[in-house]
Amino acid sequence: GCAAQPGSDIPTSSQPRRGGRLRVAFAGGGAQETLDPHLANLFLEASRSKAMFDKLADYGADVSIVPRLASKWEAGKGLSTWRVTLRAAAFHDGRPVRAADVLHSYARIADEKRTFRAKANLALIDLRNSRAIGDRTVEFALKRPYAEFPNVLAAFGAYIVPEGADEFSRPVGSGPFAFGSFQPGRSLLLKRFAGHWDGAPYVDELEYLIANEESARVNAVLGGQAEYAHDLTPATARTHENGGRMAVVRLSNSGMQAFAMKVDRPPFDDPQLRQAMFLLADRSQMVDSVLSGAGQPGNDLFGKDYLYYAADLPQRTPDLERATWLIDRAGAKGMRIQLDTSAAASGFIEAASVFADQARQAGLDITAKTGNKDTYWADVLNKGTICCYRSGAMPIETHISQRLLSHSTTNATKWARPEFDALYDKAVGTGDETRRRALYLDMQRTLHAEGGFLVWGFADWLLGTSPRLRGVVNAPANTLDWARFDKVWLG
Amino acid sequence: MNGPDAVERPDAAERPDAAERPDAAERPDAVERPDAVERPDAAERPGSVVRASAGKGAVWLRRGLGVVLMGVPLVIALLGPWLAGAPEPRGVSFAAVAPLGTDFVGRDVWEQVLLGGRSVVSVAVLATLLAYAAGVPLGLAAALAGRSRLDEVLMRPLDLLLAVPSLLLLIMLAALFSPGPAALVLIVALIGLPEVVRISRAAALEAAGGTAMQALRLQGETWWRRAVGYAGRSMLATLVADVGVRLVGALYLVASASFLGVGLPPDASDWAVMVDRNRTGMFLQPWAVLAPALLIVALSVGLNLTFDRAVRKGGRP
Amino acid sequence: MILQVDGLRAEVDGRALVDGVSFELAAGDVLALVGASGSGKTTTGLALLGEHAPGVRLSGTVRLAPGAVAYVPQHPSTVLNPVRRVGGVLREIARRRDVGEREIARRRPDAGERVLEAARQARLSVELLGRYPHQLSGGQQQRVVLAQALLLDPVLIVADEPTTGQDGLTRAEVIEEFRGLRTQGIALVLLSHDLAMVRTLADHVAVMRDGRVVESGPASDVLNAPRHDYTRRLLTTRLLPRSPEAPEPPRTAENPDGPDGRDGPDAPAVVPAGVPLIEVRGLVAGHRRAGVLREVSLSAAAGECVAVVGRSGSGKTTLARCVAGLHRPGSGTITMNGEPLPRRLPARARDVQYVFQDARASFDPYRPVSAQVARTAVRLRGASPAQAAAAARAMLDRVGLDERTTARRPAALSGGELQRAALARALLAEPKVLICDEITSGLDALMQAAILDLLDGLCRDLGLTLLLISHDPDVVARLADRVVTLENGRITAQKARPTSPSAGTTSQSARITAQGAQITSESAQ
Amino acid sequence: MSLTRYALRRLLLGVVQVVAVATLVFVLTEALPGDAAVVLAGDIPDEERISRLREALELDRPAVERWAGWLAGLAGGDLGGSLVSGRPVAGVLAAGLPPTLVLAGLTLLLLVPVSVGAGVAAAVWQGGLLDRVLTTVTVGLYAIPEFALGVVLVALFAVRLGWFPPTAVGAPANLLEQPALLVLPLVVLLARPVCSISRLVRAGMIDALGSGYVAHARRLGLSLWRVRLAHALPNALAPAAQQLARTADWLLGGVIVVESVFVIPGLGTLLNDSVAARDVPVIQALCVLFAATTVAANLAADLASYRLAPAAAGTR
Ligand SMILES: Nc1ncnc2c1ncn2[C@@H]1O[C@H](COP(=O)(O)OP(=O)(O)OP(=O)(O)O)[C@@H](O)[C@H]1O
Ligand SMILES: Nc1ncnc2c1ncn2[C@@H]1O[C@H](COP(=O)(O)OP(=O)(O)OP(=O)(O)O)[C@@H](O)[C@H]1O
Ligand SMILES: [Mg+2]
Ligand SMILES: [Mg+2]
Repeated sequence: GCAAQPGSDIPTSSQPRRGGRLRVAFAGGGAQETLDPHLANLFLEASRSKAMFDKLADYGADVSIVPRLASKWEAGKGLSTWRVTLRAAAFHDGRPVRAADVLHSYARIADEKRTFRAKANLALIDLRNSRAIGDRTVEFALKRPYAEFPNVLAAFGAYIVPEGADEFSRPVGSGPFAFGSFQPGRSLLLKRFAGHWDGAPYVDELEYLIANEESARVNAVLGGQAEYAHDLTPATARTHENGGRMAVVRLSNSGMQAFAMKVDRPPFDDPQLRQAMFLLADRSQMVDSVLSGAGQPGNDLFGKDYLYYAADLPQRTPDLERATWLIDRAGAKGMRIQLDTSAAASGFIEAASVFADQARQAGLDITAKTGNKDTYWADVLNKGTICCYRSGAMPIETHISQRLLSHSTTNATKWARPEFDALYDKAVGTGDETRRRALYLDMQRTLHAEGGFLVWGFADWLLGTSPRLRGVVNAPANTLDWARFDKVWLG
Repeated sequence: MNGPDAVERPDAAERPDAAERPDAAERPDAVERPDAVERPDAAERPGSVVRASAGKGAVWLRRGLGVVLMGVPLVIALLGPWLAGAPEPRGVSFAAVAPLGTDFVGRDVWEQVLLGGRSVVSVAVLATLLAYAAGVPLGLAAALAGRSRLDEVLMRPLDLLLAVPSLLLLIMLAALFSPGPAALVLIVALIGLPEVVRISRAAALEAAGGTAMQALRLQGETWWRRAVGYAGRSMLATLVADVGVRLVGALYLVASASFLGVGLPPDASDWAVMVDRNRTGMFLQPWAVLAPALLIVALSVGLNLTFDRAVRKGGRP
Repeated sequence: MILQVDGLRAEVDGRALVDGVSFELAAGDVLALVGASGSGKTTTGLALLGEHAPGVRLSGTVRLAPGAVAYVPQHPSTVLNPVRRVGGVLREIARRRDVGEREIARRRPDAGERVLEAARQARLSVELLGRYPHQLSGGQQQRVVLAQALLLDPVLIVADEPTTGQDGLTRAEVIEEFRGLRTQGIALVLLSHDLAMVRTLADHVAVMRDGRVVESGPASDVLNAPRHDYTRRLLTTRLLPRSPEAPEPPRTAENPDGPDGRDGPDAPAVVPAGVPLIEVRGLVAGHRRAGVLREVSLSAAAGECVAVVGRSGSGKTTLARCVAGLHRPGSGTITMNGEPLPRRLPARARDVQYVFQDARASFDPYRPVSAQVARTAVRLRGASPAQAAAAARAMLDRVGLDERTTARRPAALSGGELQRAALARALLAEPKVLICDEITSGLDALMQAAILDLLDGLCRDLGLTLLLISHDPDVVARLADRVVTLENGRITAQKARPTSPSAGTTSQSARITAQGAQITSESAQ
Repeated sequence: MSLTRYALRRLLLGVVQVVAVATLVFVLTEALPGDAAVVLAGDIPDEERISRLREALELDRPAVERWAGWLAGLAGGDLGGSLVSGRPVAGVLAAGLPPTLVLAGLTLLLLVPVSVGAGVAAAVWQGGLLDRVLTTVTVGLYAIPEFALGVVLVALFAVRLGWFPPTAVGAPANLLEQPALLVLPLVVLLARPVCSISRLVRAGMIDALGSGYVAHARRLGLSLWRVRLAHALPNALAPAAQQLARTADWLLGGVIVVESVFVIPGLGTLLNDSVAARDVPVIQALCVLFAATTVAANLAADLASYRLAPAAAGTR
């Protein structure tokens, strides 16, 4: 369900109109960027890939899986083979999308020698034993039983490219827009693809403009140079919200904001101290100060409002007294703790600053250390004790498998428990939906009680759109309807 | 200006020290006037007496302007931390509450303003002083060396420093140095050093090539006295003009350095850091940017006006 | 009437520098202001243009006829723009747009030609026009300033010591040019110590002393029948040639052996009167590629005074600067007592001191003169600051400068006063060799005599070796034991003992030293 | 030694300097924490992934070997390929150069008359109202960070009044085709250098105006402004010329703030991006370019200094 909720004073009832060139402004990767959809990493690249290519499935607004190129999928016996049926669709050059294209695309992503982002998601597929059954059906063999296979089809960057494609200076895909022209670091011009299976876009042309500076994106919309500005700060949103020259769209629940404590080393190997941290955090103040109010408080769990989210667990509220008592018991009173932060994501520096203040009131001496923003993620993965952390939208299952299992490769909290791993294996090994839900709830209960993530909030993702632009819907970043331009129109 | 007829110049009244300036550039036109030039006795003209008393108030105001502009920020910087009181709980960021609203992390801007002057003044001033303390002698040495090998030995390595993009240098230093005010002062001074050397070298060249310099050498005068006492004195006006401006450059370098993780923490109470960090809310809650920016502007304008005055008072031979 | 001055007064802090000066000047008239060094001539001259030094207050009336007033300042180097080639400035003056009626009346042909004409009048050779001021010799700079004045087509020229840097021949030619100007109806105010020039040029003479005109009137009256005592003393003072029976140079520790006839292959023809204390051999020096000195050899014994004469631009100053260590020669040796002089300046400066031709430029404009003078004693003689100050006071006193004058910055001293201060500064180093580059050009006859007596005394009593550079044959005759003539960078003649050609006469031609009279191309190249 | 020979020697030294800078930068980037592989890995810094990336980018070869290879390539005019996009570095540079050249060129063109004019005016009427106003305005502008100035100007003149386009997004590759685009960036670029240079000109001018040669030039009947501009000014310019060279250097290095506020993808943005991506070949090539301009600017400034102080040029 994608509730259409465009910016404040735009009437939602207006009829879609054909035509025009839609210009959208994103922060970009500079002159070095490429159009290879499998290399997509930045929001800009994700949105461009989505415009030119399709995945087999994608995330809905609650991060459940919605079919795209795949019209349906069904598990074989034992959940270790999956049969996926493709719908009738065509690439921009007229060739139909076939099972061979799917296999080629997945093989390319999973290539041992390469490092595409979705590679980890696809690792479960035994491609050698997977095969095409006719042009429109693919049978995937998995390395072990896996109930959440549709998550793989929707993985970030798992786009379908034509068989043999390995060079993307003039990309050909099956998405709603076809390649027009490209100036690296400046702009990408796309043209409406009339033959798109999901209905052709309303606009004739789509131009991606690159403006790294937020103020420039906003000014481009205000000055009529663009119709859509991606990623605004809350302060900017508040500035222009009521000005009438730009509509602000809030994509709620787009980003988890957290502190990641490493549970395998002092001081946070002590559950009491983690508990104290959970209790001393004043989440609503964080949301107010750091997100300028553009978000909701978190409850130390990933994926608020997503499928399988444990919404029933009690919301934590600050309890300084108990936090202080716990800190005392943990023998950490007055302890100096270094909180790693950097400009790697917006809000990190502010979050560290505000949190350090709150911790001080409970008797902890937290100092923020600003690290290099470019290598931040690698730096904090194994080093330090507590760091700022954020995550975009993904299924809760993916979050767990990538970050919270003993063998997870990006386990920033060093959460490694055999009994937790077992729960996970059970969950993805059962085809029974209710049982799976119960298992996820169990896992989340453990994490809520003593996990390493202090999830203090969920940030809204903020967009600025020109009043002319209609049809922009509220969907968390990285989901299907976010930054999707085939269903919007210029009024 | 003080030809006998100069007392009639209207602007002379506004310049208390004008009577001592041999502003000869404007002088001789009087002689060329086609009609006979009458040069009346200046001492007997009542105008000169009236002028002195009438100009007094204006003169005081003008003298005061620079000092006031400079004084307010300095006083806030010095006394602010005592006036600030205990930190108040944070509010919503960029809220327009009294007196100056809140900043990007919901702190009270007025309190931040009170707290934020000390580091600005001390770090920027120290760094600038350090850059000058090292740069001016180097520049003088290079100038006095003429186009000799010493000049190359001094200047070419500094060219290297100039040629490395400062962004790279900053990131690099950020990675190497542990954050701290001392490191910050060093870094900012280091980045400013080559320019100081080049400018002081250029300013000293003329004095260095002059006869007086040779006379001083013939007197066995020490390098220090020749360079600093004579060449340094003759380029004082240039240096003062430069330092007045360079200080501000140092200030904002501190701010960008803090953003990259060098020196001050990125949420430090520091005017320059405040300007830099609160810019996202510039139109929402302008005071968070305006207040510290105005203080910095006042400080540098006041500094420049006062320096101008001091140099003018110091006079020329 | 071109100029009418009435009750001119200049004062500093209530002290009068010039007081009650009044005179009138008609077209084509020449008024000479003569008087003691520091008597207020320059101050008066500047006041005619409505100018004054900083801190000075002017009062009184100056009335001027329409037309340009040209000014030839006493110190040319301070008025030449260091970054402009001299020819460029001359052309600029010739082209200037605010042309008076006089110019329109006779439309001048062409700026370039006018520049050439002015340069010719000022005896400035054309090659020099492409140079920067610092690339010119003292005399050449002076002629540039003169050419500038002549280009102006003025009604009045105020010329402050216009010929001090010129050799006899050029001086005579310049005086001749001034005479020519008179016939064009240009009035001239001449501020000068050069009584011979005054005699040939002036219609009226005013004698100044301590800021007041003590006597004035037609030139013939004042010069031939002076009424005031001071004028009389000024006119009667004669520089007496050094007595023929020169004393044996004193045997100092440095040359105990006396003469030993060490004539090298290129030894001068005239044997110096004693063992050479300082010896220059085969000196070659120049600026960039242009050679100035070619194989100059020269020597001087202790206590001896060797005069170096020659035309302006012949390389005298360059030679002196080489000896002093301020200019690196291309080749050649300079030895003292057979030892090469130390290359490093402070060590060398203890033995060899140089008094700059341009006294004003050689002082730091920011510090009081007395303080600068005293530093020599501190640095080179190791005196304590207090001792140095006392020594400086004593030395300044000997050259006739009182404490009040020298407590001021250089800009507030007159040209002659600075020249004396510069001499005092060099003498404080108690050097073995003193090089004097035109040090008496700005002094009145009385003061000149006193200074030369002082130097003579130092030579005789302390064995000071003097290298004297001067265009004034009287000065040379007064002091020199030997005269060396420099021409185009070569030594062309040496004479054992000059006779004063000017003794008793004032004729111009006689004042040209015989040795320097060849009319050759200016440029040293 | 003549100035020509001096310049030649400096140019030769310059080549050495450029290579030295490139080496230094190589060492610096090597010493920077993290390499292109780590940066490319982004927020999924899986160790295996990083080592694969490293292999793919040939970062596993020893640094010295890569350095030698790069230098050999440079000697042959080959700048290599970008680590991130694989495109030839020369092409990447060529795309970033024109906007930077346009901005820098126009800024310098305007900067000289404006700053010299302001400096001269302030000196001529020293201590007067104009002087104070000029001091206050220029120093005040200087004390406002470029970013704030840029954003305020855009908000006022582009968004509110609509006189100029707010950014250059979607502009033609050749910025000169749309001059209105350049107005605000130029104003922002000029604000600071005008201050620093005009202050230096003013200080030098005040000294020069008080000198004997200026007084004498007036006596010689040259017009007031001619004396100020042709006689006093050249003597006042030496320090300003140095500062001008620094400014030129700064401008040619690309000005990140202005480029990002107005979305002009020039060399500054390119450097910023490639440092962020640890794209060593691009960084190296940029630094060679910057070092060359720095050496050239310094040489020009030094020659100007000697021309403006001929007496000093003559010594030794
Ligand atoms: N600014 C000043 N302040 C105080 N005294 C001054 C100042 N300028 C000049 N004097 C003094 O005024 C006197 C006259 O100076 P002036 O230059 O007119 O002398 P002069 O006759 O030209 O001497 P000379 O022949 O040595 O050049 C000197 O004693 C000098 O020291
Ligand atoms: N820096 C320089 N560069 C080039 N030529 C120079 C330089 N300085 C002096 N000259 C030239 O060298 C020659 C000798 O100059 P020098 O100053 O030694 O002459 P001088 O004999 O002292 O003359 P004067 O009697 O006029 O002072 C002159 O022709 C002069 O023009
Ligand atoms: Mg005089
Ligand atoms: Mg000479």
